[in-house]
Amino acid sequence: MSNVAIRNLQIQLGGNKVIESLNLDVKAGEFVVLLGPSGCGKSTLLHSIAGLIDTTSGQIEIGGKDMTWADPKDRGIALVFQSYALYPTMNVEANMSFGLRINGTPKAEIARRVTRASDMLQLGPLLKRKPANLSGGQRQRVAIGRAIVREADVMLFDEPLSNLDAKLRTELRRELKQLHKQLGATMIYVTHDQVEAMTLAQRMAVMKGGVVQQFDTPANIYNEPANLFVATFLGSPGMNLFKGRLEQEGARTLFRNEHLSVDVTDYPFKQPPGGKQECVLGVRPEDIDIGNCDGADNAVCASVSLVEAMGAHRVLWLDFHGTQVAGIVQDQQQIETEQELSFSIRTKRVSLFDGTSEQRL
Amino acid sequence: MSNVAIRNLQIQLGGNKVIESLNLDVKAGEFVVLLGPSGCGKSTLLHSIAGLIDTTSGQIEIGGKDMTWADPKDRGIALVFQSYALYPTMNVEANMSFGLRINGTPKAEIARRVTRASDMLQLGPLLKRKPANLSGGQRQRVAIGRAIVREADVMLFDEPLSNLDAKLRTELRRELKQLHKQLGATMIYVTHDQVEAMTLAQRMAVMKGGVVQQFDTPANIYNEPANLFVATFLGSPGMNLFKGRLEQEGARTLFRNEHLSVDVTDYPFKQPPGGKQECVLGVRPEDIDIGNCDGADNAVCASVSLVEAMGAHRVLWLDFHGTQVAGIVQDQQQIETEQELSFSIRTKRVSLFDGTSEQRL
Amino acid sequence: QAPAPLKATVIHWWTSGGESQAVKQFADAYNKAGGLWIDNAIAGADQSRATTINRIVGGNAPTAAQFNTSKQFRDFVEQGLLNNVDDVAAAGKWDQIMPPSILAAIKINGHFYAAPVDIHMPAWFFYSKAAYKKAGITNEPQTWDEFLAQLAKLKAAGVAPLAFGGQVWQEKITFDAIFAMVGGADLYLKVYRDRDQKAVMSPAFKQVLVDFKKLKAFVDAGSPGRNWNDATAMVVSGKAGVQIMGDWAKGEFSSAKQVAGKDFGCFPGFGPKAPYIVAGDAFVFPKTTDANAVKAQKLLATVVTSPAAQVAFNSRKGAIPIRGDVDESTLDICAKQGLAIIKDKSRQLPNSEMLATPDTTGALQDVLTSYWNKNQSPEDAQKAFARALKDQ
Amino acid sequence: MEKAAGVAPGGAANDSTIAAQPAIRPRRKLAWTPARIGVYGFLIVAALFFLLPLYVMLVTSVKPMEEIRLGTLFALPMHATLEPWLQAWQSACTGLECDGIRGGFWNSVAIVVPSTVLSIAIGAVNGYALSFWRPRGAGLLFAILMMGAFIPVQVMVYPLVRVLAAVNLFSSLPGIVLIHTIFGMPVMTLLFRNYYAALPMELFKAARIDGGGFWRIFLQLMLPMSTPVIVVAVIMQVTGIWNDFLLGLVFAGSEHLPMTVQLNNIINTTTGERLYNVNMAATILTSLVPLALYFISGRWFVRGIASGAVKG
Amino acid sequence: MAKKRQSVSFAAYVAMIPMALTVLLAYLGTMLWTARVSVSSSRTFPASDFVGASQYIRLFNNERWLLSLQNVAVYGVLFIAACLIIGFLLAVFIDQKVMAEGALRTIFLYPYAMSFVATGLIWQWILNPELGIQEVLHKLGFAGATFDWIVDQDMAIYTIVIATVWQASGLVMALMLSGLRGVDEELWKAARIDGIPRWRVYVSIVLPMLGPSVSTAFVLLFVMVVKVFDAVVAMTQGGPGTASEVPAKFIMDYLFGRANIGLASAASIVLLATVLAIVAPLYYVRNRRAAKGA
Ligand SMILES: Nc1ncnc2c1ncn2[C@@H]1O[C@H](COP(=O)(O)OP(=O)(O)OP(=O)(O)O)[C@@H](O)[C@H]1O
Ligand SMILES: Nc1ncnc2c1ncn2[C@@H]1O[C@H](COP(=O)(O)OP(=O)(O)OP(=O)(O)O)[C@@H](O)[C@H]1O
Ligand SMILES: [Mg+2]
Ligand SMILES: [Mg+2]
Repeated sequence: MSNVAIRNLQIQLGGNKVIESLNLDVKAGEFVVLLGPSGCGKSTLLHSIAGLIDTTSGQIEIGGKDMTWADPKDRGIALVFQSYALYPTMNVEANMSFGLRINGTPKAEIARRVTRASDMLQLGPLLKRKPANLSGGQRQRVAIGRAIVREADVMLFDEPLSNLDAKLRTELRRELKQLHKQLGATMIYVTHDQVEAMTLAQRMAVMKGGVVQQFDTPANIYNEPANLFVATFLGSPGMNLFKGRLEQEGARTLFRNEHLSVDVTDYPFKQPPGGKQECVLGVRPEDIDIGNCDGADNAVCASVSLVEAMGAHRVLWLDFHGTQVAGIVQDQQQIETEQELSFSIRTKRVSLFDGTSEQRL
Repeated sequence: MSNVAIRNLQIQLGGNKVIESLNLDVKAGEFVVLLGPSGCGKSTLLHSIAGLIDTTSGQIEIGGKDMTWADPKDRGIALVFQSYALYPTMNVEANMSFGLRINGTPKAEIARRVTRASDMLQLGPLLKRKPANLSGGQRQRVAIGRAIVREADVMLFDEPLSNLDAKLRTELRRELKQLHKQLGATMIYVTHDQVEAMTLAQRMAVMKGGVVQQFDTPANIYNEPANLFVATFLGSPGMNLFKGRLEQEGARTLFRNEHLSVDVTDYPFKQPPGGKQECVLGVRPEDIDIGNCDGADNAVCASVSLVEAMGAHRVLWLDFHGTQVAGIVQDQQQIETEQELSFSIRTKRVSLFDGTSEQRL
Repeated sequence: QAPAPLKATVIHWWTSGGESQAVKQFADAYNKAGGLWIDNAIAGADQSRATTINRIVGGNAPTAAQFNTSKQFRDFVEQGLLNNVDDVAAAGKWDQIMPPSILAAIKINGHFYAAPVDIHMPAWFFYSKAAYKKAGITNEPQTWDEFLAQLAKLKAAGVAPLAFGGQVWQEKITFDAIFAMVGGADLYLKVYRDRDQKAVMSPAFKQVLVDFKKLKAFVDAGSPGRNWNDATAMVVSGKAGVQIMGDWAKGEFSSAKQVAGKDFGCFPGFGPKAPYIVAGDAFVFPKTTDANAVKAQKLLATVVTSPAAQVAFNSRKGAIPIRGDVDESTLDICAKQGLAIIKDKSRQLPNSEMLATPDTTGALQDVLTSYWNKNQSPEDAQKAFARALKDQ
Repeated sequence: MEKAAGVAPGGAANDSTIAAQPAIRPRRKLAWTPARIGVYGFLIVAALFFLLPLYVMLVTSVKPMEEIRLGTLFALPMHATLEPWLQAWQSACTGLECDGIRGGFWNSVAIVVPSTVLSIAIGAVNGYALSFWRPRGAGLLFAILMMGAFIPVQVMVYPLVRVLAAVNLFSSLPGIVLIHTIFGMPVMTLLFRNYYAALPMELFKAARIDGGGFWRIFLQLMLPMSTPVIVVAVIMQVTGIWNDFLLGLVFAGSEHLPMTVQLNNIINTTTGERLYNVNMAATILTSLVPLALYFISGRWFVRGIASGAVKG
Repeated sequence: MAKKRQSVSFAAYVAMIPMALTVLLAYLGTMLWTARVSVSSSRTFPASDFVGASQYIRLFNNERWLLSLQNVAVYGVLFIAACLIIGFLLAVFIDQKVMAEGALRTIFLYPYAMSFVATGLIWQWILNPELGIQEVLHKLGFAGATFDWIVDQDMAIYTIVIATVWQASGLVMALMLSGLRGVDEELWKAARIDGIPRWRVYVSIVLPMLGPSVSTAFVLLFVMVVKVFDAVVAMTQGGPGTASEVPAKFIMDYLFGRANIGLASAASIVLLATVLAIVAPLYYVRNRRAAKGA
């Protein structure tokens, strides 16, 4: 078990500043998920932790020791490459056991670990195949297998399940969680799958442009995004945003724009709001109650522009004065586009952001 | 616009029968999603449609013409490779425009298409970069770009969005749908993302082991899976299954096992059920109503074994006499593991499968 | 128990069939005399000499190594890398029996540093009797002009008059032959030995150059780059009339089963007083302090210069012995002729390599090949020739 | 290698498909399209050009000398004879000995095998280190090494003789092996360095993470991926060393003289008569070993050695 | 730029020892030795005196040397270009899954296996106007046909090009083939989908990917150019006259036959400097580009 501490990391690749003064403190044994838009520097970060990229400045500490310039093999890490990087001349089994054989792990132990990994990853029948003869998902699983057999102190996963089907992904998610518990290893995990992120992460770091935007538990990030970017990045569909102003009406604080007025008196402002502040109101789709347009309290009407069936639920897109507002309906009630529906905002769970700095208020 | 018809396709790779007598009829202009577990032959199928793999037997018809042995370039197709297969020595722009330049598309037209694709894929600032200097997701987008600029009659996508973040993925999903409408091209799309599958597909083919299990609209497949495999493969979490027997009680037909008894009289049996037939009852998690364990009608009690927060909703796993039953709760009510809860099955939307053939009854 | 035989490692470049036969005579004679000949044949004179140098430098010197009777081994002597064979020379009375030009080459600062083994005449005229007959020529030419006339006749008869190999060294041989014949021995020595600039710039020398270039008219188009063997083959097959080449060319004739005097003829020059250019091979003996090796060197020097070995060797090699006191019955008629001529000291003429350093010889070759092949005036060639001689 | 016909659709089932639908013509790799005819056309023309000198050599080698003197280069022999071949192999004189070229055969083998192995091994290690590890100063060393490739070998011989004599390796088998390794190093290093530069860097990174040290990664990962370039390296080194006679002559010592010294003695006389037919036969005979190597090397020119390794 | 770099395995340094020793002792040592000899009056053996630049002055007063440099420049450009093009074409055509690939490969490669002493003679014969192709053409009735480059002052160097290209392009083919075979099959598929004609794929995709192989081949051929000797000696002996003289032959002549290693060393140094002057900018540009790309 090793902690991973990154201080003021800066990395340049081919002249681009990819990571800029990044700080991240991963506790020993923690499961941290990195989340961020494509190209924001997640892989770069993992590679620099692994020691595969020279850092421009800053410091990387693993297990309490400064490892900024240490050799990859001395860092006690395992890494699943986003691009797999399988050894093309070795079969699946050899790919997985290569590292162990190098480290002189006893044969029996190697066999045990490889069997376990291949069972977990359902690679059993493919052990003798070369990577070129595998499907994309199978290759990805070999890449995972190669990392997990190492049972390293720090395991780095770069989008390890992206090419697997949902069912297998769910299973592996659970297996990985299991593995984490069993090994007690520190895990840093890049994924674009928010379900994966939510279910696996003890803490989650949301990155953008090489900078960590928020580093907190999944629930906190989901419920209290630190800024507009995080708010819109998470959730599917993302938060509904309404531009407006904060207004004081006696003891009440109201969010207002031409079409909406929401009472945010109970909102846990970090600083007491000043007068007439420009701000953005964020509401998760599931915090929007959809009803019939019959003029209930706090509800406004809008016409349905799109209905997306998602299996378990449906996403409704309402056209509210030109803004698309997403809501979620669970029931099976017939909904047509163009139909007028009402929606109301559950004020308890809204987020408010500063209109200019875009930071959470 | 071309239809794609596949008849009795059989493909062997390296001695393995990867695809066995597969039939698929994709109408001109249709958007079909291929879904299936890792290694089931989806990529192989796409490659054989594209003419990159020699078929062992069978026939492939595109646009009404037999194209089984035609050259890829004569098939009017575009393909996004699962492994991207970008031209490593060309920059992003050249990667996208190369095919067009070769085919003598006018310069202005090339510029138009490339600009459009790079806008859509947010590749604008990267046009002059070589693939080696791109992140995984950026490479994937280049691969998509290369395919869509071709504006082919048939477009094949092999897990095109797997390495993109949720937000971008949602945007691109919409853009692709747009593109589909605009070009009227036939699209065959492999994905593991069920949301993607559900939202994009006009029809969906679920494959397993090189064989199409069901080919129907997403709603039909979700609601009326043709067999146990499809039932469990789709949905996240998958359908809850209960083994039991069908019993006739007067006019009523009951599903029974030791712990459960469900009235399935209204179930639209394909053939009237015989007596005491072994069968499996399938219930989607969202069709399980969770309540407090207070002995309501039709409800049974079970203890919570796991709660998974998914952001918008939570998945509850109930331990029901050794079987894990998944249910979904929307509200914010506090739920602890080990807590006893009741669940009831909405009988209207269950599925029943034969106990041995595993086919839908 | 008999003493172990004296081992002698000998580097030489006699590798063709005829040469092998010849060198075998030496080896046999040496072995019979109580030695053990260890053969190190390395084709190509340059290659062979380079190997000798490297073996000496590497501390693995051969007992003896072949060199041309020339200035090639001067540097060795200056570096003190050679043993002399003064005792052998004294015992064998080399001073008296060997031609002076040869002596001049091997005797440096009063010491004998090489044992000469043969005398080659590099500028024989070989002609095809068949071709001569075809052209209606019956006699060997007695003057340069007659020779030119014969060439013209040959040309008229449809044969290639002069079988010529257009390689620098062959051009040089041909030039030297013409030089000796047309310019005369005095001019030849003044130019080559004394490096007399005035002689080079003289009209006589210019005439030599002009005459040399006259041959160009009698050379076929395919001559540039041609190997001497291919040129000889033209004479053998009667396609060409004459070749100016060293006496080793006889090997080609004899391997084609042609007999001197019958199928082909040979003459060393025009007329009875024509100079006879002398060249040859010699063994040098790299420095060693190993007494046995020194003994072997002396034995070898004695054996290879002995009359019997000389005749045995040279009759196979096609050259003439370095001494006149031998039984010449086994020599061919060209060699007999040569042996007879060489007894007349006035006709002997050392070849240019005995007189000039290899560097100078090379520079002269460059000048001549330029003159022969390019459209250069004789005056320019003359100047270049003078410069090449002065530079060294 | 030639698996063109290998993937033919199997058996009767396929035949019936064809019978039922005559319109479908299964694509054959060997179909005679105009493009393929062009390919073969080019190859045949090129092959003829390449073979012309060999034809002359072969014809010459079976002609008696009298015919060769006629200068009818391209004519078939009137009286073909294998005598020159026999002579070249077993009775041509190479000095005092008249045993043909066969004498040095095993010497050549004894020089070629270790020299090839050693020079390729060192070249591969150098190339690998230069491509992936880039130790400090290695770039400069490599640059000097490459400059060294441009010095004529002959110029280097003299100083090297002194060096080898100083370490007591002059005129010995290890000495000549060392010399071949030294002279092979620039090109071998370059060859491997550039080959490794084209492999995906990610593989190396993955192996580093797996804890692979310098040698482990080289032996277990890089070497197995190097077969095509090793074939090229073997072709170059075996040919070069097999055909070398200068270095063998100088450094091998008289006990280990390679076959080519014999060959050279046969074909490269200064003033001795030349038996062209024997020369040609001897040349061809000597080159048989590299030729055989060329022929069988094809199976290691494998396709897509790194395929399936990385995505992207 | 990184100030520090990741530590490099100790083994990597150990592995460089043979190369370092070779470079220092064999190559650098030789170069320095040669430089030293070039400023001495050495003849057969190296001398320890110092004569300044006199060997260089003599060298640059030597027409033959200047001509050699000129010749080798012409020769080099043609030879390298022809070998690269022919070698690449052969590799490409052989890569078309042709029948008898092994035999064809051997045919294109065999000249490389044969001593130029013999094959050069054959070329000399074939090109000789009295024996070879021209003669055959005449006999076939093309009386006016001339192909006498080898005896032509102005054309002789081109015959060297022909024969050496014949000898070396097979090796380039093998080199290219090994590179070609390394190209991922998926790329071919992508190109087929894009409807790119095969030849175009080779030119636009495969060839750029073969960059490292091409540069290997280039250096290899460049080395051959600088060292070209055998072919000239066997075919023209530098003739007619000095029309096909090359620097290596010049050096060899002075090294051995003319026993003037001082001048030969000076020539070697000049040759090396010339090469450096040509290669250094190329190397610099390539490195710059590589650094940018990394
Ligand atoms: N060259 C090959 N030789 C042998 N078997 C192969 C080869 N290529 C693929 N296979 C096998 O064929 C099956 C189908 O492969 P395919 O790539 O079509 O799967 P897929 O459905 O695309 O899977 P994924 O979702 O993982 O990409 C796999 O089980 C794979 O192992
Ligand atoms: N070698 C390189 N040279 C220059 N820029 C690079 C290089 N490698 C990556 N980049 C850039 O650095 C940024 C971060 O890349 P990185 O691979 O870390 O992204 P990522 O967060 O992993 O994205 P993805 O989710 O798409 O994999 C990207 O914008 C990419 O274009
Ligand atoms: Mg990434
Ligand atoms: Mg796939």
